Amino acid sequence: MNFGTPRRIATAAILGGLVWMLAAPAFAQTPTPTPPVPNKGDTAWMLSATVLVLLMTVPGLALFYGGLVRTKNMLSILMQVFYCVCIVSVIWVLYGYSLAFSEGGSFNSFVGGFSKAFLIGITPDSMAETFSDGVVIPEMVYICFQMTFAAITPALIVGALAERMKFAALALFIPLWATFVYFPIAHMVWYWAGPSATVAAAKALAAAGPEAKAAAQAAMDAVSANAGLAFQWGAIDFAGGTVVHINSGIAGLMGALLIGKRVGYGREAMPPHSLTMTMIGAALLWVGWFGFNAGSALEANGSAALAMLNTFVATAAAALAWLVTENVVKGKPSLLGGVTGAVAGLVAVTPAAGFAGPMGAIILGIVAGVICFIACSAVKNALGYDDALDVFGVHCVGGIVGAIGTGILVAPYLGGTGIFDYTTGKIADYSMATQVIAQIKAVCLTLVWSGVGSAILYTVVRALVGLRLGVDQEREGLDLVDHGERAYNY
Amino acid sequence: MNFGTPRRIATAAILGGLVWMLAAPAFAQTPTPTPPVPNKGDTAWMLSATVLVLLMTVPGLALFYGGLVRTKNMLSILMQVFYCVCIVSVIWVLYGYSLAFSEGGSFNSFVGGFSKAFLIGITPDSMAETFSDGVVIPEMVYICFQMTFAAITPALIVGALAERMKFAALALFIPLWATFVYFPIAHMVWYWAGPSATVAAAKALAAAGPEAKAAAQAAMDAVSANAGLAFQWGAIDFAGGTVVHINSGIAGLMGALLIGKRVGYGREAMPPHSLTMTMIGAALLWVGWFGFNAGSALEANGSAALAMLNTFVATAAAALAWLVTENVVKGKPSLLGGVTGAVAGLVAVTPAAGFAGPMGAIILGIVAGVICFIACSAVKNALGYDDALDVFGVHCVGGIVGAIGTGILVAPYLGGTGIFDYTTGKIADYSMATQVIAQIKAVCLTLVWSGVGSAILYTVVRALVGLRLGVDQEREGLDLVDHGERAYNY
Amino acid sequence: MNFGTPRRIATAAILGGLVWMLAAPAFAQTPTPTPPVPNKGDTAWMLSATVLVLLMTVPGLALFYGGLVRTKNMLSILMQVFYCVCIVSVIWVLYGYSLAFSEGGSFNSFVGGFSKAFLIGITPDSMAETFSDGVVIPEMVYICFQMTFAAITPALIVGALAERMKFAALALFIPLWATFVYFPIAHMVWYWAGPSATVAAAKALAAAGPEAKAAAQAAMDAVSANAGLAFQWGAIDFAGGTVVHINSGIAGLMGALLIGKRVGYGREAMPPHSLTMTMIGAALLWVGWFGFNAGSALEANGSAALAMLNTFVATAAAALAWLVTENVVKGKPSLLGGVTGAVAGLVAVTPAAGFAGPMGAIILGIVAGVICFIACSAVKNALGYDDALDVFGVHCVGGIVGAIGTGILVAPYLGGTGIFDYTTGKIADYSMATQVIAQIKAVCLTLVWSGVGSAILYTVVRALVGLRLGVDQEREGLDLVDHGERAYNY
Amino acid sequence: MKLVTAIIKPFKLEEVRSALTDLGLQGMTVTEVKGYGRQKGHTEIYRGAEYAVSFLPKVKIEVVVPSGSVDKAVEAIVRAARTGQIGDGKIFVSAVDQAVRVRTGETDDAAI
Amino acid sequence: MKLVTAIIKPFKLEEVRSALTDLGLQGMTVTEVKGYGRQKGHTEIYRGAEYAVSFLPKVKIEVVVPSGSVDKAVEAIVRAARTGQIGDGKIFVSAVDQAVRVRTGETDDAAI
Amino acid sequence: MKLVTAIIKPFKLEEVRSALTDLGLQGMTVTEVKGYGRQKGHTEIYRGAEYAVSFLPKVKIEVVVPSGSVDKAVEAIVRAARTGQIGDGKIFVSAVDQAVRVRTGETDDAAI
Ligand SMILES: Nc1ncnc2c1ncn2[C@@H]1O[C@H](COP(=O)(O)OP(=O)(O)O)[C@@H](O)[C@H]1O
Ligand SMILES: Nc1ncnc2c1ncn2[C@@H]1O[C@H](COP(=O)(O)OP(=O)(O)O)[C@@H](O)[C@H]1O
Ligand SMILES: Nc1ncnc2c1ncn2[C@@H]1O[C@H](COP(=O)(O)OP(=O)(O)O)[C@@H](O)[C@H]1O
Repeated sequence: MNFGTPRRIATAAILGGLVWMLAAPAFAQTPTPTPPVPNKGDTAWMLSATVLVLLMTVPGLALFYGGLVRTKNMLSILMQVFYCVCIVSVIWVLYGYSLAFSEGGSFNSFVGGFSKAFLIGITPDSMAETFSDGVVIPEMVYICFQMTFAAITPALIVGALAERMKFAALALFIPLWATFVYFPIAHMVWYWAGPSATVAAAKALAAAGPEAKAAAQAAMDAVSANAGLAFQWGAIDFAGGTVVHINSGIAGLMGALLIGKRVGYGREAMPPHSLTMTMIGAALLWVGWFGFNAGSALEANGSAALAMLNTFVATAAAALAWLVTENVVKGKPSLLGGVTGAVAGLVAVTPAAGFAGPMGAIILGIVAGVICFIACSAVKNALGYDDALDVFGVHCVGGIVGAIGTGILVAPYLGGTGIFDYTTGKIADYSMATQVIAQIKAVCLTLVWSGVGSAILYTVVRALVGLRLGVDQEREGLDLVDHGERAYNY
Repeated sequence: MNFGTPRRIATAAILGGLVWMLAAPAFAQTPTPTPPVPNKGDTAWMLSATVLVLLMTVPGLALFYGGLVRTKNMLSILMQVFYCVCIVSVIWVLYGYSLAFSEGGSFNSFVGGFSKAFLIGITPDSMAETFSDGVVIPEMVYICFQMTFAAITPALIVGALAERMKFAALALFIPLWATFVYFPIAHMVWYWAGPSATVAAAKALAAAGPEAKAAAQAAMDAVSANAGLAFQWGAIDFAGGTVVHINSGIAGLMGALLIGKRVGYGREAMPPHSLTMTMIGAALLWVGWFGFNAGSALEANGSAALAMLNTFVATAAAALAWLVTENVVKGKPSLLGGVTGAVAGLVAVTPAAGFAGPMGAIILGIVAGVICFIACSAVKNALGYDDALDVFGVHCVGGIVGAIGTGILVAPYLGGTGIFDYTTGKIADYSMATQVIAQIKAVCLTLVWSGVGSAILYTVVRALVGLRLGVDQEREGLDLVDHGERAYNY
Repeated sequence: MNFGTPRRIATAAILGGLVWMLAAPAFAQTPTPTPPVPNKGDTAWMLSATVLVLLMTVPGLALFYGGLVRTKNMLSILMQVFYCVCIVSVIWVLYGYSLAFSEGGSFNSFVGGFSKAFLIGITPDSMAETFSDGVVIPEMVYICFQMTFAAITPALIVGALAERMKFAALALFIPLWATFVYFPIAHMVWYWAGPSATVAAAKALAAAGPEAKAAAQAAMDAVSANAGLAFQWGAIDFAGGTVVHINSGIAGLMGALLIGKRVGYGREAMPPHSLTMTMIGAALLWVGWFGFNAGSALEANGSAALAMLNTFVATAAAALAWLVTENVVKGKPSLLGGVTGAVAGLVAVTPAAGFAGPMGAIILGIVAGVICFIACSAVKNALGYDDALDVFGVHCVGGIVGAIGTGILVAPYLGGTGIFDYTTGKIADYSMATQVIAQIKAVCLTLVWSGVGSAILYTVVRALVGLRLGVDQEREGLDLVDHGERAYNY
Repeated sequence: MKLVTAIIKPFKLEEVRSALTDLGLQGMTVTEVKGYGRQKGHTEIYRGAEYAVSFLPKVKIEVVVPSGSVDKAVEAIVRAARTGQIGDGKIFVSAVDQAVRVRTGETDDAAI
Repeated sequence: MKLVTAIIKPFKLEEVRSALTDLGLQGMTVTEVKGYGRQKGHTEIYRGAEYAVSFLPKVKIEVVVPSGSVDKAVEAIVRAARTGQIGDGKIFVSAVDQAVRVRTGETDDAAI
Repeated sequence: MKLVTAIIKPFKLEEVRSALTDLGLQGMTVTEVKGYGRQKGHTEIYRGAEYAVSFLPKVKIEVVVPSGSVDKAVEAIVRAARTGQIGDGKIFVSAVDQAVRVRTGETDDAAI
């Protein structure tokens, strides 16, 4: 579950230590805790889940996008998505993981620090906490799992700039965006002190005698404050509705607006060159998304099972909803519509996967299917921007539907799981108003940070290397001009 | 192992309760049993296995079929398979799971009830039994795993009706077929009271003093009787030879006969538009089938390992057998032949996966490869029906070979595992005659129920919306007429 | 981890027995050891890993290669790769596993024996050791996992002979090559007595009183000597740099030289018919390679996590390195370059996956990317052989870079894990010179055995059925001539 | 010699081919083309975008015949290709000055 | 009647088509072709191998018109297809002896 | 001017192209076509179904040349395209009334 993430061992050590010291008198008999051992079942699942998320990106996303462009730009899409995975994987281990998931000192509300740069001090025996007190997985698995999230998010943006952004520009933009937009957002939404520190502090507080109360309270507050901004607001995001989808979706829209329309847009027909590839991609996205959502439970447990179930039914419901709407509005249900609806459902259920009940997930899927359909047809045509592959209409809009819907569907009386309170050790009381507001705040934070940040970065890149090729070159196609290859020689 | 399925908790509770009550005197000292905790290794494997079965269907089956049709109908196939997954997933959680895997009261031999409709009462903490007494997995994982079986089975039928059944007809037929054919068959073959109730009842019976004997016997009988018809007959089907393959195969044949031949069939050449896609699909079927077969062990244990091993070698042997036969008969071994043989082997080993030994699996594969080759060439051409993608020749025929072969190869003296008897706690004595007859009965039950049921449903659908498009529309292709898209725009 | 492999139970039994007998006096009190129970988490991961390696081969490798040939030869590639998987899987269970992983008596340094032919005596309850003393997995899972390695290795050779070797020749060559080249090499590099026998013998030796010293030492030596040649030399190969990549790469080069150039090579343009397929294949190779490398840990532990992390970053770094080099040399970064670099990185990190640290893996990837680029362009063009799909340039060269690099990067002071010494129970002292020499010896052993062996087998096959078709037939394409099919009918 | 060019509906190719071979015309060259004419096209919809496609798949058959056989060739094609619906296609006849068989160098009527 | 054959840049097809229909020419046949000429091609690189590709994608439009309308047809095509850069293409005019509409059997001007 | 149309075996395209450019003919248009003729086709088998394929892949080269260069053009093509086996193909020559270069509007010989 990613409404928090394994804490930095160090941090916890300090806080934990403090806590124990204070708590000592309260429970003299307690044996000193032995370091937790990972359950190989959890490790096994997380290894598989990580592989599934890579499958989502390459070949999944690459094909989903690639099939939608014209033949002459096919390779440019495959290349751009593939490049995102490569460059982000490398910077992730160099400093990305550290910026996202280490404590950031005075900037801790916004971004992490460099204490884990180059994965210093992390060995195969290092452990990362899950969301259960005392349950851990090898930190390297967690690093890999989160790496795949960092890789797919910028790759999603590619769709909005498709068929016109030159490779040199993208090659520069992606690492900048990951550094200044993705890592901070991930930190703001997912970074926290972790269960054991929280539980320990709470226990200590409860046990503290009058003289220790104040100190224990201080420790408790220190632990609670050791989290990203959105996390502190109480916003929940199981697998990345804000961090991944709203984040990339708004960045894509900004790009589409700043880079301008494709040559011939609106005048020439630009049908997808291979809906077969798009369908393969969509199917692999669905398949891989189970690693994305169910893997976000970080354990092979009931929460993962719920996330998997929701990821099945919300997606199916969204696809059906799109098909029905399309059939009513356009007269025919299309495969492209069906798979686009499925992706919209996947996006919407991402933040809700481990929080909503299956019936709630079905509702969420239906709503997302219909709203995204409108966003990709009526709205887009009305506003006239050229978001080539509907990154905004599907990921940003779908992500917002999901983020807010999660705040509603988590309600226990709506079949949701409610939110676990580590300080009390049970499901917290739920107030829809409070939760929905927290969700909206997180959405706005992401929209603003990513929207503004991306706009700045596009401008910088344009200044440095320019964003587009010449008109004739764009006509000839990015495959030949940027890469000197052709996708097909039948 | 699916020759039975996790029992409905409720049922077991009742029976179990009864049993304990009766048994009480017999073993006063026994501590009250604590609810079993799932092993995360089992959960991890079942999560992965579930994902693999979805991979089999989309994109696997969709591509295997899609590559075999003409370009103008490619999207219609992809759409129909994709639609099957979506619609069945939704009705599965609404009432399908309940109809298949809950107790059906007076209809219990044929179909389940509605006690689990909308997954009422199922939480992330609900557990489902495996085939080992006291071993459980989260019920939601089991629901997802079985959901994928329910989704792929109707999708298999699509191949028989390819290139001519209109989407509206299919959209109506599939949910009807799942409801009236699949759910009941699944219940008849796989539903049972589960290991713990069985073992407990047996223990009680053994322990019961003279005065309690009769009551204990009654309880034992109640438990044994709490199963689907074919299960009561003693038929075994590890992963769905009858439920999935014979079931869909005969439904496909019925459809091919009732809907008639494709326009131009026999006169115009109808070569596969992309054997590359067919090969990708076949490979993904093989890959995903490990989730299907090895996952059917419901645990990460030796039985799953055996199922995986058999699924490797039977498939390889069947592919080689087809290639050799084809080479002898037609003079050339073809890729399409090889992958079709592989699928035939996969189908045949499905019911045998956890029962036969590896050498037995090789024999089974060879037999299936040869017989299905004959069914798809000589037999089909002789009878002249237009089973477009050989659903009958591969799945029904292969399924029958497998179902009967399982009854033979399970024999311990043939390297098989034999059949575990929960009442005695050891491998039961094996009689080939008895077992093969039980298998044949299950095959016939499936052929009749599905054959007749499907015929009725096709007729109903024809009456309501018709089954086909006009000749000119069929010539233009289902992609444009039904969906308003084209698969390729090179 | 495959720098050794689960020992043959029998062998260990004998040695173990001997050891206990001798050791008896030393620790009279020791309770008799209970047979180890597999951890379901390990089993779950190994089941998934096995499936991933099949995914690498079909469709992965088949598409990676297939996309690179001309349309008229597409199916021949798909068929040849598919055939490799089928034929090798079958002979693997018949005698391959036994030749690779059983004790070979007097030939034990070079090849195993037939004691496990037909998998005699192996049941779902048979266990195979991992690399941790006392940790086991079901032997059938181990058989499946290693089967996938045996299947993909010969399939790699196909690329060097692409577009000209006739199917009949390949159909004969592959089983011969697996038998006389692969099985022995696998035995020489990976076969050993296993941890428990080693540890027991060491303990016994330590505990032995003066009178028992000599006998205990003899037992210890017997255990150490019970291993393949390269293993005895101390060469390490985590997942198959020598066994899989150098082995197939040199066999490919030999084939390319002996079979000659394609008709029209150098005169006619032979562009890849579908880089889209090549990209899909490369992506699936990457995805599946996690099963290959992380699965080679044989457990769901920190070593698997490290292998996964390295397999991510080395690959990404190699792809980037190739793109940069290509951009400098040719003026444009190409998708084909990027994915080829990724494969080169995967090859190079294979032997190092569980030994190098992540930063070391990045360096290794960069080096492999640059060197393989040179091998596939400058070197190849200079020498003028027609290694159609660069099997030598990528797999053999990349494998050598990896094998030697592993000897360096395993150094603890370079962030490597060092090498565990089972006799002392801790990381052994490391000498770079010693280790690198051991690595080079293993490389040479593989180059010679495979190079010479393959050359002989090609000659035999040519004598028996010939290697090529006629010029006109080759022009028409292998798909039509060998298989009577065409890949596409758009 | 004359070049007879026929633009017909794709699924009629086989029938036209056999009609021509029945006349003893042993050779022809076929090209996949797209046709625009009275026959109305269709609309394709991809998410928000709709395209009216006015070009329809057709097959072009080119057969060079001795001047004498033009009429029966045209007749045969018309008979075989006709469905009576819009879009059946056209036949055009034009002059060919010279023909050569590459293999033998034979020319004109001997070449076809 | 005359056959006007135009070889143009692919992205100009739509403009040329409408220019022709504006003249009341209701039919044409289009073929995807590869062109070789003054316009230089490009180089493709696949690992070690480099290929100079001299054939460029072009579209061939064939329209049969009454002799009277040849000039305005040619003119219309030139106007619509011109970009002023090398590779704009060619137009060739040749004679057609006879035309037949398959569906009706109508001939010559009535057929087109 | 004349239009020289050659239907040849695909792998001969490159040789024919250079033979023509050696004559100073700087332009040509190429189309992938399917040919039917004396050269026998092959049989394809897909599971139960067998198809006799009589159409073989060929390449059509169209080059418009000044009337004077027809003969050497034909000769050059024959020399380059001949393998001596059935299926080498045909060359047809027909008249072209008019040629226009779209870019410049130049006409006739100046246009080609
Ligand atoms: N003037 C023309 N020149 C060249 N081809 C034409 C012409 N008119 C029609 N065609 C071809 O003939 C095909 C059929 O013509 P169309 O007008 O659609 O129906 P019909 O042949 O019944 O009149 C068109 O698709 C086009 O390929
Ligand atoms: N002599 C010719 N015969 C047939 N087609 C030609 C001839 N010359 C040129 N073409 C076609 O015209 C296209 C454009 O010609 P090109 O010389 O490249 O530019 P331009 O038309 O501006 O002179 C070529 O790609 C080719 O398809
Ligand atoms: N009468 C014809 N009209 C148009 N094209 C023809 C004609 N005869 C042959 N062709 C073309 O020439 C090709 C070669 O002819 P074929 O008879 O096979 O061999 P050859 O050229 O050696 O006689 C055929 O595939 C076809 O494309």
